Amino acid sequence: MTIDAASLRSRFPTLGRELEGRRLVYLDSAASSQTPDTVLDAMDRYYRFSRSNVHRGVYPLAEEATDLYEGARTALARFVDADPRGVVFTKNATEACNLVAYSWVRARLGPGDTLLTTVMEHHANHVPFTYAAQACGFEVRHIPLTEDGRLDLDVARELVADGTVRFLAVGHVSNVLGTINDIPALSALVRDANPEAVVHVDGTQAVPHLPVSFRDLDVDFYAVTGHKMLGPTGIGALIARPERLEAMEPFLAGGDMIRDVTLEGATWNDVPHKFEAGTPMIAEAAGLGAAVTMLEELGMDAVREHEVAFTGALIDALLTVDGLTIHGPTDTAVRGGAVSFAIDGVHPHDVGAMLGSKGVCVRVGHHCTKPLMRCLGVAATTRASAYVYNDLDDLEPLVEGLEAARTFFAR
Amino acid sequence: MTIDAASLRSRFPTLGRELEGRRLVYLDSAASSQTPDTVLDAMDRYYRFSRSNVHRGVYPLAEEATDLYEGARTALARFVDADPRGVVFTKNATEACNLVAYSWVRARLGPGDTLLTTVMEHHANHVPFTYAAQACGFEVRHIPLTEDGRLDLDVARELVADGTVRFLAVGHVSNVLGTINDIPALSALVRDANPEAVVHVDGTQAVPHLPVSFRDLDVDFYAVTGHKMLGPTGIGALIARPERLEAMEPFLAGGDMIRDVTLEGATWNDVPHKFEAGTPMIAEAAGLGAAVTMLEELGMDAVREHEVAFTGALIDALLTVDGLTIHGPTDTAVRGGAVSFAIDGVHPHDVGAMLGSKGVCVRVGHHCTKPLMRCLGVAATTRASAYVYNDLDDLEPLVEGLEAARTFFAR
Amino acid sequence: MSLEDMYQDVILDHYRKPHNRAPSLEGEHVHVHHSNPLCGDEMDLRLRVADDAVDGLVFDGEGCSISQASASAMTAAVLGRGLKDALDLTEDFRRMMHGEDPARLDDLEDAIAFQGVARFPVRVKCALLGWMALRDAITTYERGASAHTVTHED
Amino acid sequence: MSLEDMYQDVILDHYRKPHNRAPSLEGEHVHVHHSNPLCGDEMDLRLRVADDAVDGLVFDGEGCSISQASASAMTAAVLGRGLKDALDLTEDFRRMMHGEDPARLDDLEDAIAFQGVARFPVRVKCALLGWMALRDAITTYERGASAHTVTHED
Ligand SMILES: Cc1ncc(COP(=O)(O)O)c(C=O)c1O
Ligand SMILES: Cc1ncc(COP(=O)(O)O)c(C=O)c1O
Repeated sequence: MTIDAASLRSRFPTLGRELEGRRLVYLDSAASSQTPDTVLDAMDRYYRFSRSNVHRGVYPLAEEATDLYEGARTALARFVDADPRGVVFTKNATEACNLVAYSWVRARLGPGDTLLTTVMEHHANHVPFTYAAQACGFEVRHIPLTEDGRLDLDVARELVADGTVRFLAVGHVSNVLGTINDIPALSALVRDANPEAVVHVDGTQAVPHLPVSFRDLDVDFYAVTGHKMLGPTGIGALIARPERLEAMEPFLAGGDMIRDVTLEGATWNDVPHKFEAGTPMIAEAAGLGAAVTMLEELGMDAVREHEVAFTGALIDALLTVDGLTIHGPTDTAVRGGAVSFAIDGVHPHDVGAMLGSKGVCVRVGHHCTKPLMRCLGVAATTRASAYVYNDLDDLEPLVEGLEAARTFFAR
Repeated sequence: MTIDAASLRSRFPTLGRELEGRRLVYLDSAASSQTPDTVLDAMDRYYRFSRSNVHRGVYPLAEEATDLYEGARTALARFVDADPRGVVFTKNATEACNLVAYSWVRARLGPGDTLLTTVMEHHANHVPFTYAAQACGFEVRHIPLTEDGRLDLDVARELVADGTVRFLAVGHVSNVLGTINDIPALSALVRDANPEAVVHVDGTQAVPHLPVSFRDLDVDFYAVTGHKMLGPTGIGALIARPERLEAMEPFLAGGDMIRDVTLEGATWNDVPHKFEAGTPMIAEAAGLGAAVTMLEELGMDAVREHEVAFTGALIDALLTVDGLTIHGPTDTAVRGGAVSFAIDGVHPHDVGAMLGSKGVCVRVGHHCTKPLMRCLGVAATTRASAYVYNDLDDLEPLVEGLEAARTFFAR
Repeated sequence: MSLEDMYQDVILDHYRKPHNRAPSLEGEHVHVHHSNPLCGDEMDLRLRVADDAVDGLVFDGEGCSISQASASAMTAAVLGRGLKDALDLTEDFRRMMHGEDPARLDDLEDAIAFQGVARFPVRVKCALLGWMALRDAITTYERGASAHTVTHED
Repeated sequence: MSLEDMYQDVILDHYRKPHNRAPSLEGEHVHVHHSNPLCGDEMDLRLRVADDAVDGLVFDGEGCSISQASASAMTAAVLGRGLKDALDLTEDFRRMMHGEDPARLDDLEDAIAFQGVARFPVRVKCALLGWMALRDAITTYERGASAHTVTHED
């Protein structure tokens, strides 16, 4: 099955909107995707029909709410091919990375140990670990980039050679360069040097766009976020090997994550509940479940195929603009759909504002990747990023806007 | 203005539902309140019209989303009479308490210090602090109860006498006993013994039901949750004195909470953003803003007045049931709307199941207050808790169900 | 299905007049204590084994009607059975509580009345409490130990 | 209001042909460096004071059209003014960027053209960058220091 973006669009209400008298062209899905009607309906059904708290309620509403919430866990686990006992719901991917940084890394790494990461990480997968390093005294090393914006595995091999690397934190797909990192190669490289090393992957930009099997990736932790995969805001998840979760102390403490509480202390609930303190994101989980259903119906192979085709056309269209340079790989086989670029002599803020005034939504800035910006030698980039509802019709307004920016802001 | 619960009900979709062929009677608002149409509409408008990520977007959708999000912060700050710079959005009250436990308590309390709390705290306001105590070696002391379920201030005075109490964590209103704690008296008591002591209040059960002025309470931290105050799931907040936030290191790290990031470390954004890592709960904030608007329209004095009247009638109705004992104060002037009780010889599970089968939703269990259950000498209680949409019509089905449980399960 | 249907007469009978409810058991026996802090159920189960069979079995504790009645029906159904057979019956009951059809209808005796509880997920743990204590008591016996305590989440 | 309206000709003129843009300034002067890591703007401002007035003022740096044009218009508007007067004008501009009507229409000169930017909240910081650098340079001078660096969030 292939994706028919034009007919899909009718299911995404915001895309029906006009901006400045023009059809809205949304090319900022790497920041947040649009939300389809079925996801909104799933949340609405919860609020309008089963509104109550989950867990341990003995009346029907509470049982329905619990089923919705736990059903979403099962759905997400199936979608990423993981054990539901390893699926911890969080408010976003950032919280998932912090959970790992606090409950695994801070509890286990210290002076003499090394955490390996890369220069292309999103702040969510970077700052929690450098912050932990400052508190715990372990070293952080960064895999640099090759010329074409991929991770330099030769250098990576040198970085792990002394056997001190106990933890790898790496993104699956870069939100700026689009680069798809070779996770199996990276974890093999790290584990060859230290078989006990633990691998944490930021899958935020991968799960919405590629078929992902947590089991096949054979890593320990994997962070995802709902709002970039057709789901609602306010929900994400840490996918983990259940044994890892079992070996960890809790992060957030409170109701629901305990087995028993006395005045002095507490014993913890089973995984994954041990990591879910307080009233969870119930409506959001219901919405995320519906998002997963839609992606399964579309088929992740078809989603990826659509992305490859669109990204190829996008890159070709961008390169028709004078003075435009693309950051990151241009080979669609090794990249996702986020395409960052620069236009000679025009500041990204101006590019973005001009595009916005023509109904084209792209992101400008550092995209929460300041270290990467420094590597690229820029302060900011303009980024276009697509999803299942984008098609070739979106390219003309984009290129037209870029040409307008180039002319308008030329000095 | 007084509250007309019967006509309000039409604005809460789930309340229109039938259960087992009867009108649904919802008496579990202390667990989670119902959500009015205006809150659902506010979230829908965001998803259907302005769906995008907040902060730094230069296109109109992103500006609208940012306004919605920051507008909700202003609205909540106004509602609880606090400085918006002191309003940190979290996923629930539990996260707010953990933020304080990690970024304030763990960073400052150690051996020789004491944290004072009470035996009636919800796990959310207890476990984060005992967990911190185990890690940091400070002592935890508990204010006990008087006979009638209030905090024993005489004992509290003894507990602070040695001047080691540096932190007080106390709930504003008990979710089990209904007791309204005298926060000014408690903080005066603690600060008299140690003027530097910091006061953290769990306001989860207060803000939905009473007029609350953070400024007048004159405390340092105050935790609230959205889903108990007509708002959506997935959002809460820590209200704090901005100076306290400024003096604290961040808790969750990631995007948006930084000023600058290098390979080695990061500098932090201004408050409150320093404490909001990653994509926030955008739709949820919009919903919470609408919830606050509804409460302001009803008027918190009227909400409290309605609660006092209903709770009085509820207690009278309950006491008509043979063998029923109420836990906590029965004087409505010093209590909120959560009323817990026991029926001789009938297990709360059976009471709750019988009520559920008659369309009456109440909560049974330990209500995330195991230490309090031990003080009361019970394993669980049955709890009825009301809100603006309950009125005297709800009492007949409740009493009928309780009578049925008593007869059916009598041995 | 309504609540009254779930609480069939047989369940209520076991709840009101429990079989084999006692705080102690004569002779050498295994004692297990199971508790579920989340709903406050407490269960003491004492098992005496002779010739590899359930020779004596009593329960005691606090809990809702379902947990008490189920424990009562359980003791009645397994008393006198071989240990392996009792474990097998336990497994049959466990599956029934997860929605499968029981294979040993007759052997479950009154315990069959709890089939309807499977539709009330939060009550399934209640109905299972006595049976899980039995399973634990048998494995404790087989390990050669004489006492064991288990704390369940719900 | 459309984008093209925001970028009036006067803004574009200042952007394309900035006034007082230079990497250095003769004589003794105060140098402040302001940067906004969140959008990558960098601004060097050099201020020479004589007789308590702005005697020399140049800026240099990287940034979007709004930040560059606004700095240019700012220098033109305040050169020659007394320090107190310049600070007062800065405050007038700041208020204008927060939606208030400016009190000193004429004195703002071309800077008045940025009034429309107030409707684009994310760009307000850009328009303010040069003015905030000026304010900082003046207070740095008044403190008796000769250089200062400030990092803003956006
Ligand atoms: C008194 C009290 N504090 C804290 C909480 C925790 O709130 P949440 O579950 O929204 O984090 C609750 C409700 O569960 C409560 O009743
Ligand atoms: C690669 C990557 N990792 C992590 C995140 C953080 O996700 P969230 O903001 O939902 O926590 C993002 C998106 O902002 C991202 O693009």
